Amino acid sequence: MTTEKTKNEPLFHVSKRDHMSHKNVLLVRLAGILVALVICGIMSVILIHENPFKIYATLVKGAFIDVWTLMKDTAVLLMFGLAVIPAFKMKFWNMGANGQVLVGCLVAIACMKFLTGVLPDAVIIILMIVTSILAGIIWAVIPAIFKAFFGTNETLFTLMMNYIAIGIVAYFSFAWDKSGSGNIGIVNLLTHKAWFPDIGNKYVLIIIVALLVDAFMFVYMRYTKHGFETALVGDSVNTAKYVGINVKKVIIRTLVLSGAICGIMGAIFAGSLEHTVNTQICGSKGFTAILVAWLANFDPLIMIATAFFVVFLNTGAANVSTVFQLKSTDYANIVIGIIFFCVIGSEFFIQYRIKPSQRMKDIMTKKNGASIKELFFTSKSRSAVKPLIVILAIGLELLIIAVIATIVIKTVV
Amino acid sequence: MFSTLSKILIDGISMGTIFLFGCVGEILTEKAGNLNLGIPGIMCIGALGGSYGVMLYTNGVTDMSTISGFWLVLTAIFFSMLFSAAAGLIYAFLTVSLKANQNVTGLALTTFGVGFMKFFAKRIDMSHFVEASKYFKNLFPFSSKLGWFGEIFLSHGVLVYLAIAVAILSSLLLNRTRTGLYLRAVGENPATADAVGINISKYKYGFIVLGSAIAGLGGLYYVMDKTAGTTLAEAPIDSFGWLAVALVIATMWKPTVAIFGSILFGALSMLAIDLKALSFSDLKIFEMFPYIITVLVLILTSIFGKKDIQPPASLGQSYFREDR
Amino acid sequence: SCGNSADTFEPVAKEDLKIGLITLHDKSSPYDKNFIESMSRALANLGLSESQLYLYTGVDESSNCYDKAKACVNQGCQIVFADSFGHEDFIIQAAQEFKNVHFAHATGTKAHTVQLNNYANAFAAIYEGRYLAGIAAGMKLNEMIDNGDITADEAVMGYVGAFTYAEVISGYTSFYLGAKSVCPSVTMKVKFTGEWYHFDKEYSAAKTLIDEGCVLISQHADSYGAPTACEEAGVPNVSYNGSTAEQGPNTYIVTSKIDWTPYFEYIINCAIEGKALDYDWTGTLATGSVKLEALSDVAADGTQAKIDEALAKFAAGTLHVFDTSTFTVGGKTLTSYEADVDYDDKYTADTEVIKDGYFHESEYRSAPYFDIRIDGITLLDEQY
Amino acid sequence: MSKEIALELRNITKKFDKVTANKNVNLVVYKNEILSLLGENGSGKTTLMNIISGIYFPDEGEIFVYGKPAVIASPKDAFKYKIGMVHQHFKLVDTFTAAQNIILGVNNEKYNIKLVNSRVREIAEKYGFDIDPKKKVHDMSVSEKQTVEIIKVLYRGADILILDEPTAVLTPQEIEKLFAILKKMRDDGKSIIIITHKLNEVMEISDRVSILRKGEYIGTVNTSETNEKQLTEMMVGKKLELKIERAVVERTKPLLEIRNLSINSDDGNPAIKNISFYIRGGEILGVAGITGCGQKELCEAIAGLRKINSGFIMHKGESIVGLPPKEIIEKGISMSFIPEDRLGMGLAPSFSITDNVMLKTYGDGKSPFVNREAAREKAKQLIDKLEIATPSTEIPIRRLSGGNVQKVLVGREISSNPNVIVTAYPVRGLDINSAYAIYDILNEQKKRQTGILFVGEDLDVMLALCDKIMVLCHGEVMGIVHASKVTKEELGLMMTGAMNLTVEQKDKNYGIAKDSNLTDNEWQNAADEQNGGQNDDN
Ligand SMILES: Nc1ncnc2c1ncn2[C@@H]1O[C@H](COP(=O)(O)OP(=O)(O)OP(=O)(O)O)[C@@H](O)[C@H]1O
Ligand SMILES: Nc1ncnc2c1ncn2[C@@H]1O[C@H](COP(=O)(O)OP(=O)(O)OP(=O)(O)O)[C@@H](O)[C@H]1O
Ligand SMILES: [Mg+2]
Ligand SMILES: [Mg+2]
Repeated sequence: MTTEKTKNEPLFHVSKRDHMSHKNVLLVRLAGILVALVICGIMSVILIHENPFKIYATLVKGAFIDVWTLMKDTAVLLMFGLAVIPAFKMKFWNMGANGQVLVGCLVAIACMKFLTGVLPDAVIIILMIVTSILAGIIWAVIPAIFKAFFGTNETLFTLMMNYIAIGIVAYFSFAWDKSGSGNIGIVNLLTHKAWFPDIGNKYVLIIIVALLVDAFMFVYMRYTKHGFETALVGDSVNTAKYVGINVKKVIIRTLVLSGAICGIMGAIFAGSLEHTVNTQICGSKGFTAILVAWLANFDPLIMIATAFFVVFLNTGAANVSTVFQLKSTDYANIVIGIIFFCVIGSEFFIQYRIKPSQRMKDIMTKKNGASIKELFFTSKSRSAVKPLIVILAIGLELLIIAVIATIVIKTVV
Repeated sequence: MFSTLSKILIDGISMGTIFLFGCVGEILTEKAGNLNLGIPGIMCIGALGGSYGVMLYTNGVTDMSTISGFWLVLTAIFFSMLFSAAAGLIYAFLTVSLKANQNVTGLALTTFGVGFMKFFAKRIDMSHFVEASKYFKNLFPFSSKLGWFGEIFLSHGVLVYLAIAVAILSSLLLNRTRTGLYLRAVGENPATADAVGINISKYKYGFIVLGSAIAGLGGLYYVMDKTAGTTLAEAPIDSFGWLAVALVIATMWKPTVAIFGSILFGALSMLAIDLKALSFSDLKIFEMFPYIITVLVLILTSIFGKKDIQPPASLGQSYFREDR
Repeated sequence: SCGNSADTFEPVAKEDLKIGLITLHDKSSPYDKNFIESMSRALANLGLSESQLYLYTGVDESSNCYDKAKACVNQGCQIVFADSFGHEDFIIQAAQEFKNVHFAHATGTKAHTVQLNNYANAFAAIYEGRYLAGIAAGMKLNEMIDNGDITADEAVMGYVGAFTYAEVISGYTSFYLGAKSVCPSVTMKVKFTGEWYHFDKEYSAAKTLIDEGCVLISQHADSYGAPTACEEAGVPNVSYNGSTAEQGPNTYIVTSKIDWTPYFEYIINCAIEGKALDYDWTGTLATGSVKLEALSDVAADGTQAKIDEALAKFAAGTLHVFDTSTFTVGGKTLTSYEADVDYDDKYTADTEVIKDGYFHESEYRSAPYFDIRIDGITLLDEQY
Repeated sequence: MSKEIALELRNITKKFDKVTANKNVNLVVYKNEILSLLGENGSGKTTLMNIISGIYFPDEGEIFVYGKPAVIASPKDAFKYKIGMVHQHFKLVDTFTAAQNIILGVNNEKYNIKLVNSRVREIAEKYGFDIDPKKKVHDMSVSEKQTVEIIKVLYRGADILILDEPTAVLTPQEIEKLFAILKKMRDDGKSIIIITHKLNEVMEISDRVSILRKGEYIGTVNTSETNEKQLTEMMVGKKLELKIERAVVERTKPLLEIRNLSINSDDGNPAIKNISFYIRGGEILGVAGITGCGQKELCEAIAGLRKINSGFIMHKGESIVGLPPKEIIEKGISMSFIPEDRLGMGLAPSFSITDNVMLKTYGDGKSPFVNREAAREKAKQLIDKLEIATPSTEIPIRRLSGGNVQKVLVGREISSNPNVIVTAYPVRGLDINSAYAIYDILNEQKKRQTGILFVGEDLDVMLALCDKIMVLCHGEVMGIVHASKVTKEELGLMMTGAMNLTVEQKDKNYGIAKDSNLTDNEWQNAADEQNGGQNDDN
């Protein structure tokens, strides 16, 4: 009877963890990255026909070709991430950082383009910053208002706002360009008028600003009343209302903050990094920032590390494609995708505990009439191991179908 | 005037089909409670898969007129679905088995999928694609004899009609069958579905993978039909993918409504070029319309919406039985 | 011959030379493919290895371009070349910073204005190639008229243009003048897409033109949209930048294109010698930079002869594409025109370019500046 | 033994991370019997039942169904053994109809909703349920939902039925009906396990009672051979004073006066219709009524969470209508509403106990920063005083058991020294020990001359604890009576609307305090102002 019971027992028990020490969390994440690196290594070897260590060495070397660029890119991504963090803490899925930065940059460039010579540079610079922040705020607050008052789905609203912002920038690219090429070009290319002053070099400003905003956000989220309210709204809207928090106000206020950070980023793009605006300057940073923020568990301090990690990979992988003549930058996206999959997957082992059951232990030690075969040939549900087996089986099946189909088609045709 | 109108409609249907595949795929996925923001990436992978299928089938063929169009199209569909299903499987594994955050997983999958398509597109031999595309286009050659009706409704390729059929079948599946009922229960309230013995993982896996496979066909359609086999690596399929995601909302999770919604979106994205006498800057305003419409639908449904047109209640949340 | 020699540049040994190439997309875009392949040929011709090339693809028109230029410099490149119009300003920024590295840019307009010793523009007189392609188009129209397919008045060509700036206007006007040189009754309609690469818009624009009665189509845009539409409608097509015979087996006539190999060889040689580049370099038929590919079977009989005739006149210097006697503007012959050649924020016209009875295209700078609307060409999008 | 064993558990152990929810639990259920499962909050009742129904898998132990060993790894397995469970929190799909919910997971017959509709009617007829199979769940009342749950189990032909706190949300009349049905089912050959905290119900319905304490199995007794006192002792492990004392306190002028108040519910129907009452300091005014007759809306309106249609809410003579919740809290009006899921209003599930304790006070002072130190101290005090079982002040509150979560909430509310306490279901689902702790706290507050509005469910408790009881029926006041002068039966009659004192005693000027804070003139002015304000809007 005992055997009957244990025989049908699932092989693993999955349960939620209360807590995992920081050291272990780090270890699990590193393990995830390691798995990803192995997968990427195998893939790279197949594609590039090179020693994987050489590939990784190229990657690391490539990332450090220019340390300032690396730091600048990290700072920029960090700014995007900092803009989404407070909203995400509030469970407001702000996918619209790109759009918010873009409109900010647009108005700052407008100031630069049309006021140069009309006003003193210092005044223009101040105007650029102020208007950019305002524009970023407006762009963030529109979805926030509808979310606050009507519960409009913000994920899609902010997503759409990106494309509307892109449309507006495209509109002005043509409206302001007299040559007909749809390209505003660098404003004040030769005179450098109304450009933000360089502190050392043109990357120092954004790095300092990003660090300041990061520190501010850390304190804001953790120690201020506003941060407390933001987190509370994220955790339970009902409770927030009940303790007298004006939830609408908090939603709007938090998005004002997000929008303001985006606005600052936009002003820096306009005044310090790009000196122009077009539909490409944000790339997919708004989305990458979401991944980065999530990886950091929405902690501004940890996000410095995760942002650096992603930028490092991106730059390094781009170098791999240059050095090994892959003639395509998309290699970087594949590598980053795989690494994200593995790290996202490893999160499971942080959140949940997987214990082998008694039966599993029996199988491993060959006790109680257990045998290895049971791993595969028992009809009963295997709540934990089953998905893995299913995945493997489906993967294998797909592979076999693909191979057979390939052979069949090749012979038939 | 009429010719402009019919051109707008034809453009609407032919552009809309790519959105329709993506949209129906996403609806099925969302009905299982999973918001898959990886759909843009999956559509890219579907495009690559279909191209791979076409390449395999036409590999070494010298005279393209001798091949069987039926099997060519079927092979392409098969591989397109195979690849995108595999991509969907990655998403399903992470979000269902490993209970990962759906937004994050989806975005990562989109990054991956776009890179995957563009990278491997260069390894696809596209030399027979243009000829192969003829088998995808113009399912009813007699359509040109039927005047405006034929031109608007019958001049399209096989995948266009497949998309509409898939949308209708999905609607029937969701509303008329036991499977559909269970699926909706899983998406609405997984704890309830679980407690009555519905295998949550099975449904989630099944419909994420099926939805992905359907969405992938959108990519295939764009490459082999819409652009006649001339575009792969440069195809902006991911941006169509985002429109497909928007369309899900705009059509309020109803596959049959999506048929019309997709035509509207398609028409809007081409309206600027179909209408004459617009400046470039005006043109850009027109291109914002689909997004503005989605925003408006979002706003209006949220203000006036009934319970039945809200997103599935558990959308975006992962399910763990021992959670509470 | 390289430009004014300057001591800022050290001569380099051939083996030590490193070249950075920055492209907007990668090989899957015909435009960038042309550059990448030309560079490979140049390297091979000069006996350099591929490993001396630092290729950055997919570099968008933002400070990313500056960053990549900087990365090239950091890795020891002596030459950095960028291929997209929108890269120019960022390359200029890099040139301002790294004085002893050569920066070169295709299609740009600002080098002779900013006058940096290490920054240069280059283009080719592709209007000559377009003119030749226009002859092939005109001959095809003549054939249709002779066959009775159309009347002389119905000899309307369509043109899908990307943008409304000089490069495109110069291109379609030269194409039109080429056709007109053999088929006097020809007229042309132009539709713009506002994109460099957009299959659906180009396809749709071509279809619109066909619906508007155009019996032959050409384009200045990068996707296969227009050729595909032509093939489906059975309308002859003249291509640009690369053969589209594959996309239009029954309709493709010919294509003109730029071969960048000569320019790349030029800049590599200059770098080896340690000499500065010319501010502007314009490739021509003579330098082998402008090419017309072989005619397809679709081309009308006698086309090749007409083209050879024109080629000979070009070689002799007796034929000028923008000969003011061949076109009118508002019914009048042009005698004077101020073009915007020098760069400034307001794009003010600054240089008289009509002399000796023709418009001197690509002489005062490499990038085209012909932006005149001539009679016989209708823009469908009247806004421009 | 003559009776057949339907279900037997042996040595069941289940751990959640560090918490051992069940430890070596044994349980036997016979055919044709109703077994009550009794235990304090967090003693592991729900966990044990979830193990039987396949939601959880035990770490150790065996299950036997009709004598045969059974492995129940999923709810599906449970159905195979004909075990069905009605969960503490209903498991229904809101957007589905009753029939659609019932057929969920039933695979052994053709999918045909019409057939299901008629079969559901059949079952309903057999046991005396009242149900419309085509009604959507989101339009149903709580008892209707519960009916659906029970039919769902019966539809599958379950022989062993588990009901987890089914009476917590029902009215006395509904409970009576439910019990009648359960008895019928028992006589029909089924085995039933029922969880309830109400001892009178245990005594009434069950044949035997099994008791759990802190996850361990204590024992089983025959209902006929035991009494409430013994059960309580088994449950809590020590003797308990069962009597609730009603403190006699000097009462003050009315603190809260409510006149002609009308409120709408979420769906726009009137929830409260023109009611008037007042609360004095030093008195507990009970509110009795069937669930859903406006209690929630009333509480929310007082707390400023819900708009009112018309009427007055005067606190110490000043109107609080339209004030934001924050200002109402600052006036010393505390509201604690314990919803069915206990976590819904008033607590942030993933916040620590500390952060939850300072939810209402974090904003005090001018500093832009929160003061966690003070809150942590307060949290520690609460944990000591209310015997909250928790490893530390910093763990997320959702990790606590239901009862402990509730103690944090009530404790926090009371520690804010309010002058009016509005509390709804403060002992919902609490074990007796904890419930008494809460009654004591309320009485203490009353002695401090706080005015208390107590929305309750257990009439016995209300009769013992409250000074007066206001009975609501469909949003109308049926009467306001002194608890010492009324009987349970009378209250029941009023709750169902069968008796209406306001009509019988028309002359008594219902709900108007003799010593109002405002003069008649002032009331009149306030009314004019309200009307004037409305006119301005137009
Ligand atoms: N899913 C879970 N994860 C973690 N701990 C849990 C879970 N479910 C229950 N527990 C813990 O197990 C213990 C028993 O909880 P259970 O819900 O079974 O008690 P109960 O007797 O039903 O209490 P109540 O009368 O309050 O409903 C509690 O300490 C609780 O915190
Ligand atoms: N708190 C109350 N809110 C509303 N109406 C009440 C309240 N208390 C008593 N009443 C009503 O007033 C009537 C007065 O009855 P009674 O004199 O017995 O009360 P009371 O004890 O004098 O009240 P009070 O608390 O005003 O002194 C009651 O029958 C009841 O209808
Ligand atoms: Mg000028
Ligand atoms: Mg319980």
